[in-house]
Amino acid sequence: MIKKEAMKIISSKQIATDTVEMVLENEYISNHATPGQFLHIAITGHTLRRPLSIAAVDSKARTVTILFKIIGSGTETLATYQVGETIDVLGPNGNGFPVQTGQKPATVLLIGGGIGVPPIYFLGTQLKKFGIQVQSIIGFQSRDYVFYENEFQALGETFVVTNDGSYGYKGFVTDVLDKTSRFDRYYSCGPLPMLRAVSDNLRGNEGYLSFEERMGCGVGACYACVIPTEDEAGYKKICQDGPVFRANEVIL
Amino acid sequence: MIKKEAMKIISSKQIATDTVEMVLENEYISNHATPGQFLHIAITGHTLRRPLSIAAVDSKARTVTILFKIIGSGTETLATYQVGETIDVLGPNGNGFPVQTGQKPATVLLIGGGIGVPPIYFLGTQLKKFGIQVQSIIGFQSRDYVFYENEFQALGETFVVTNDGSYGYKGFVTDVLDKTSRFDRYYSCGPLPMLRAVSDNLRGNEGYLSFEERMGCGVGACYACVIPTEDEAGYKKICQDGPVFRANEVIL
Amino acid sequence: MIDLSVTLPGLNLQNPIMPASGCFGFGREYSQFYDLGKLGAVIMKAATGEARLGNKTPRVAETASGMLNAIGLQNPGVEKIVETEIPFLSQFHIPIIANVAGSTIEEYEKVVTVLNESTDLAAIELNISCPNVKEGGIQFGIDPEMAATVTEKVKKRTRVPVYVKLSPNVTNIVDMAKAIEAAGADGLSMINTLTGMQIHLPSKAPLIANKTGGLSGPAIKPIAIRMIYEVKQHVTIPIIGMGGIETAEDVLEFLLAGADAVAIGTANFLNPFVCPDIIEQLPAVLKKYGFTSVKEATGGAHQ
Amino acid sequence: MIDLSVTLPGLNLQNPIMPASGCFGFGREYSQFYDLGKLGAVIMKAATGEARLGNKTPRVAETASGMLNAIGLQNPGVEKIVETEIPFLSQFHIPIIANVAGSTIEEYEKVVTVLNESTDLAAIELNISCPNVKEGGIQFGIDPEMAATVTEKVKKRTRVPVYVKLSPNVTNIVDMAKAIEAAGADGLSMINTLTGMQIHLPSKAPLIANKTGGLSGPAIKPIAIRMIYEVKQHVTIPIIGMGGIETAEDVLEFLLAGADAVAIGTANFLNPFVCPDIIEQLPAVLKKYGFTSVKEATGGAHQ
Ligand SMILES: Cc1cc2nc3c(=O)[nH]c(=O)nc-3n(C[C@H](O)[C@H](O)[C@H](O)COP(=O)(O)OP(=O)(O)OC[C@H]3O[C@@H](n4cnc5c(N)ncnc54)[C@H](O)[C@@H]3O)c2cc1C
Ligand SMILES: Cc1cc2nc3c(=O)[nH]c(=O)nc-3n(C[C@H](O)[C@H](O)[C@H](O)COP(=O)(O)OP(=O)(O)OC[C@H]3O[C@@H](n4cnc5c(N)ncnc54)[C@H](O)[C@@H]3O)c2cc1C
Ligand SMILES: Cc1cc2nc3c(=O)[nH]c(=O)nc-3n(C[C@H](O)[C@H](O)[C@H](O)COP(=O)(O)O)c2cc1C
Ligand SMILES: Cc1cc2nc3c(=O)[nH]c(=O)nc-3n(C[C@H](O)[C@H](O)[C@H](O)COP(=O)(O)O)c2cc1C
Ligand code: FES
Ligand code: FES
Repeated sequence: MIKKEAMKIISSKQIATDTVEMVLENEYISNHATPGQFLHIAITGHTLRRPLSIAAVDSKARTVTILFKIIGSGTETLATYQVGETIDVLGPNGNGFPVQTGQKPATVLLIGGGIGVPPIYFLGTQLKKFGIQVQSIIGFQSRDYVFYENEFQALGETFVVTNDGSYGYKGFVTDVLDKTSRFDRYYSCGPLPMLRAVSDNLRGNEGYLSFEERMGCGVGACYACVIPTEDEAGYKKICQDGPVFRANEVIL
Repeated sequence: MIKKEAMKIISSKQIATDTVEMVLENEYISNHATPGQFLHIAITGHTLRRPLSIAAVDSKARTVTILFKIIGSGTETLATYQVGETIDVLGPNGNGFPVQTGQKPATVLLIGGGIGVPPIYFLGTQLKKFGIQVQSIIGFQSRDYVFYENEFQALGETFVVTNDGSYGYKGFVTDVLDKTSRFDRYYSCGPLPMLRAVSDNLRGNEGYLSFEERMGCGVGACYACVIPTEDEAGYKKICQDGPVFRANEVIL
Repeated sequence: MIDLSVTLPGLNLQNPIMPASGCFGFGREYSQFYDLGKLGAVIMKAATGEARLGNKTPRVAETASGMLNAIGLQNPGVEKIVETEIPFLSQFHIPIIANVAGSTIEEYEKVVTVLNESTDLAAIELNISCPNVKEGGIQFGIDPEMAATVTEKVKKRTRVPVYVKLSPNVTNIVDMAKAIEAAGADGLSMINTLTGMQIHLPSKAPLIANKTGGLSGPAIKPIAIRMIYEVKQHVTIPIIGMGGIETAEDVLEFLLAGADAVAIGTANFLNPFVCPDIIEQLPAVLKKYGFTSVKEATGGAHQ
Repeated sequence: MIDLSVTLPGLNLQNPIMPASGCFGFGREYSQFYDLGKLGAVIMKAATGEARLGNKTPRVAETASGMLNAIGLQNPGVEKIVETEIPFLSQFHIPIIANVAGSTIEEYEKVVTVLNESTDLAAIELNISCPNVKEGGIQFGIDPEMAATVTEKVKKRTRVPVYVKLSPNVTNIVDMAKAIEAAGADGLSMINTLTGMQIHLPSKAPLIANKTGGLSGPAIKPIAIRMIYEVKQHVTIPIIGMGGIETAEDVLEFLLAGADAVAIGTANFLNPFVCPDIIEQLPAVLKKYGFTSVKEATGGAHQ
């Protein structure tokens, strides 16, 4: 259930160019969040909240980690918040990546692009706990934007890709798909063009994609964040029905 | 000359109910401010600056003191600013109380009401330096709002008045006029009804009044803050021509 | 004791606070946060004759103290609303108001006819800001004659009182209000959103897929207050006021301008508890400014 | 090198940035802060036939991301402006634009006739948002025919190009723009303020002495952008855009929507250096989004 909670900032640090990792303390959310869910964060001076994925939880320390890229005025302001301040958050929102759905996979492929990397990291840590074998592809603009490489290596084999080749493999995440070993299922999060390319390339595989869309309410009431679906319902809401959908459920 | 300056908050403390005293560091303004002038202060989240009088300067320490009452969202936010932060200020604005104009007075009466007290305190300290004898009437709503009593006592005889009689004399500042000794000139700042009563009661005396009006630019460009005058010009601008006017120059 | 109750045609309100149409869906999502039984009433998302998919995304953009939206009337259609949404809301025992939209007069008539099947509906809010497809896309809401016609036709078909929701995108809001009052409306609801646009710099194109969107939120409050103040001087039917309300002080400002009750839209997105929070704070605010009831405050700025 | 220059009828602008009428007086105050010679041009405070005292105070109020003003055209009268203000401004060698207001067509004619005496005037901005006293207070700016008439009459009397300033308080801004273009205007200036109101809770009355005031500032930017975008599709004369500009990014947004140059009003109050600051930042912003000149960006959102 989504609650409106105050989360205390435990740490906030820049971990790559324009990329901030923030650890937030809150018992309820750290106990209830699952991978792929997001927080809907109020930011001073802004009419709308900002959706940010949950990148990790530590239920013992009762903390939740978020990772965000500074791309506009909201994330810019959020980056100025100091340790000790509290932020007003709705969460956990949405439906995350299904892990127990259907036949439990033995091996999975994680594919994250840019700021789509955080939620699949959280997912990877969960999968590993369930004894599922994980391999990952993470893509970034360039060397200065790379983060969490070691964290992913700790989960399993990891391919780092940069668009300009300044670090790891050069190109797009789809360019290294042929380097991966067989997998039962894939999970992906990143910009829409990347998700399109991934689902095209991996057609026929069972896959789950996490989408982004501009949101109003973030809880399913305003119909701002819809995505066309294959069934007769026509549209699903990313904030409530998603942000994760089966690769063949929605129209890309 | 008005400049746009960054002022660093050196201290900020509540000195009476809803009343905050803030000491700000800035060399230019501490060197140029005269009593009756004001700062035009930018406050996060607000389209318009807030005019606040200068209550004291210490040109050695390069500090300027302001005193404000929390009455709305701007002053509320200003009160939350922390020591060490800087605020964006235009100043010093306006024309202050004339001290050297005409024949130098031997004795003056200062009359301040509520949040009109700060500028006449600054004036009092200046007058004292010039060897002018000062007596003061300062009025407040009630006991909890009284501030700077000792500071005024240090300048000369002081009458404290509260509207409800919870401290000092009961009533309005005009109710204790008969207790004052003879004076050559008076200076007053406070709410408009008080200024009206003061100038009515002291008709025939040389007096200077400091006015408040809602401001746009605060520098004389927008014509928001006018006050009707006795001469053919019709209107004067409080922010530029004032805030101080001769008692018989403007129409109350 | 401060009396928050307000009685309007068809609406016995325990307090003057209701969520605005389109910002609260059909109440399901916000019912997770609090008991909707606390509300004065609830205004549902627009209902049209058939299910509509609405516009392409992006459908919303943030602006200074406001937002743009172009949802495009996505809704499951009036029949589904009568079948599943009104029954859901009726459990809260507060007046339910249906927001009715359409592209032709016939569609408006159809929607209200289907709504007659529900015994749990308290009133209709007639959304005349939709483009009229027959008249080449001109909105019913910007022409006094067209607005009067649709009001009359709808009044003839419905059992419940009709509050016509005014568009602020007009030269003369008073003419609109007078024409609608003369056409038999039981009340007015004002204001709907102002048409706006944001250009997305990286793509050098309007950000909202529909190009234009409706501006709402605190940015438009001064316009809402002005229009309500003006209209109040020329009509006698009650006004449900809205546009940028975020606090109990804002509610009082609307009441003083002439609103009998208010609706809260955009502010729900930032604070899902905004309606119950305001209901809780309103008595203290009324008291602070010397009022003992909501009724007493209505129109208080017209002396 | 990014080319900031823009050439419009009567205006050879070194950059597209000018302070908006009424927010910059006659430049004297802001000339303390910086060299006005940096500006693209300057638009003076409204000039009327005789000196005017304007409205009672309070004349301004703050709103969410905006402000209301009802100054009421206080100005020393056109003769004094020609005698003392234009000569003061001419020392900065930038185009000077006079904002012309009036309550009757005759007054407009008088003002522009007197302005002809000045050889230092580059253009006129015709402020048609003033109430027309002869027509019972209806504004010239809300009726296409009246707007066209005043435009024609003024065009006949003046030597310099005329930019007509549109009021946004209309149902159909395109009709206004087309009528004014047809009447011979050399350009448009848009938008003026939206009519709004704020109720002062302690006094239970409108805060602004004039009751209503004009809403300006970032709050109205989405409305300005929408109107410019719409008008740009229907006229060929140039547009000076304004309404809520605070940053160089905002300027680019106006250019993309269809403005050829821009004016900055309310933002001067918060930051007296806003115009030179934006002039300095504009090249980098244009470059960031792939433009090499201002001209190239104009209308860029219309593909
Ligand atoms: C479910 C979900 C999860 C997300 N998780 C992350 C994350 O973990 N880390 C991260 O850095 N970013 C994430 N994003 C994107 C993030 O929400 C935007 O980058 C952020 O809202 C931008 O805000 P801004 O004020 O800085 O930018 P601005 O461009 O100034 O924002 C203006 C408006 O557009 C919205 N907006 C802009 N870009 C996006 C976008 N890509 N998606 C949705 N709304 C957008 C903003 O929320 C705001 O309402 C996520 C988005 C969604 C929908
Ligand atoms: C020359 C001058 C000197 C002043 N000196 C002091 C001082 O030393 N200490 C002090 O506490 N107050 C002083 N004031 C009053 C002070 O400016 C207001 O109390 C303050 O602006 C209120 O801001 P707010 O956001 O809290 O209130 P709000 O009511 O939320 O403000 C809304 C708007 O109204 C304006 N406003 C509200 N009240 C006043 C007022 N009385 N005068 C002018 N503008 C107002 C605000 O500036 C703002 O633009 C002075 C005013 C002037 C004109
Ligand atoms: C996302 C969104 C959707 C809306 N949908 C509708 C609608 O379906 N019908 C309607 O009459 N008004 C609709 N509105 C307008 C609101 O009901 C309200 O009139 C307007 O937003 C002003 O109020 P606010 O500033 O409190 O949001 C919508 C507004 C928003 C923000
Ligand atoms: C205090 C003030 C005074 C104004 N006076 C005039 C005026 O005399 N003539 C005019 O055409 N517009 C006047 N305007 C409107 C501005 O020129 C401008 O069109 C409007 O404020 C929108 O721009 P902004 O949001 O940048 O302020 C005035 C605006 C303000 C805020
Ligand atoms: S953001 Fe409101 S429905 Fe998803
Ligand atoms: S506030 Fe602008 S002239 Fe005084």
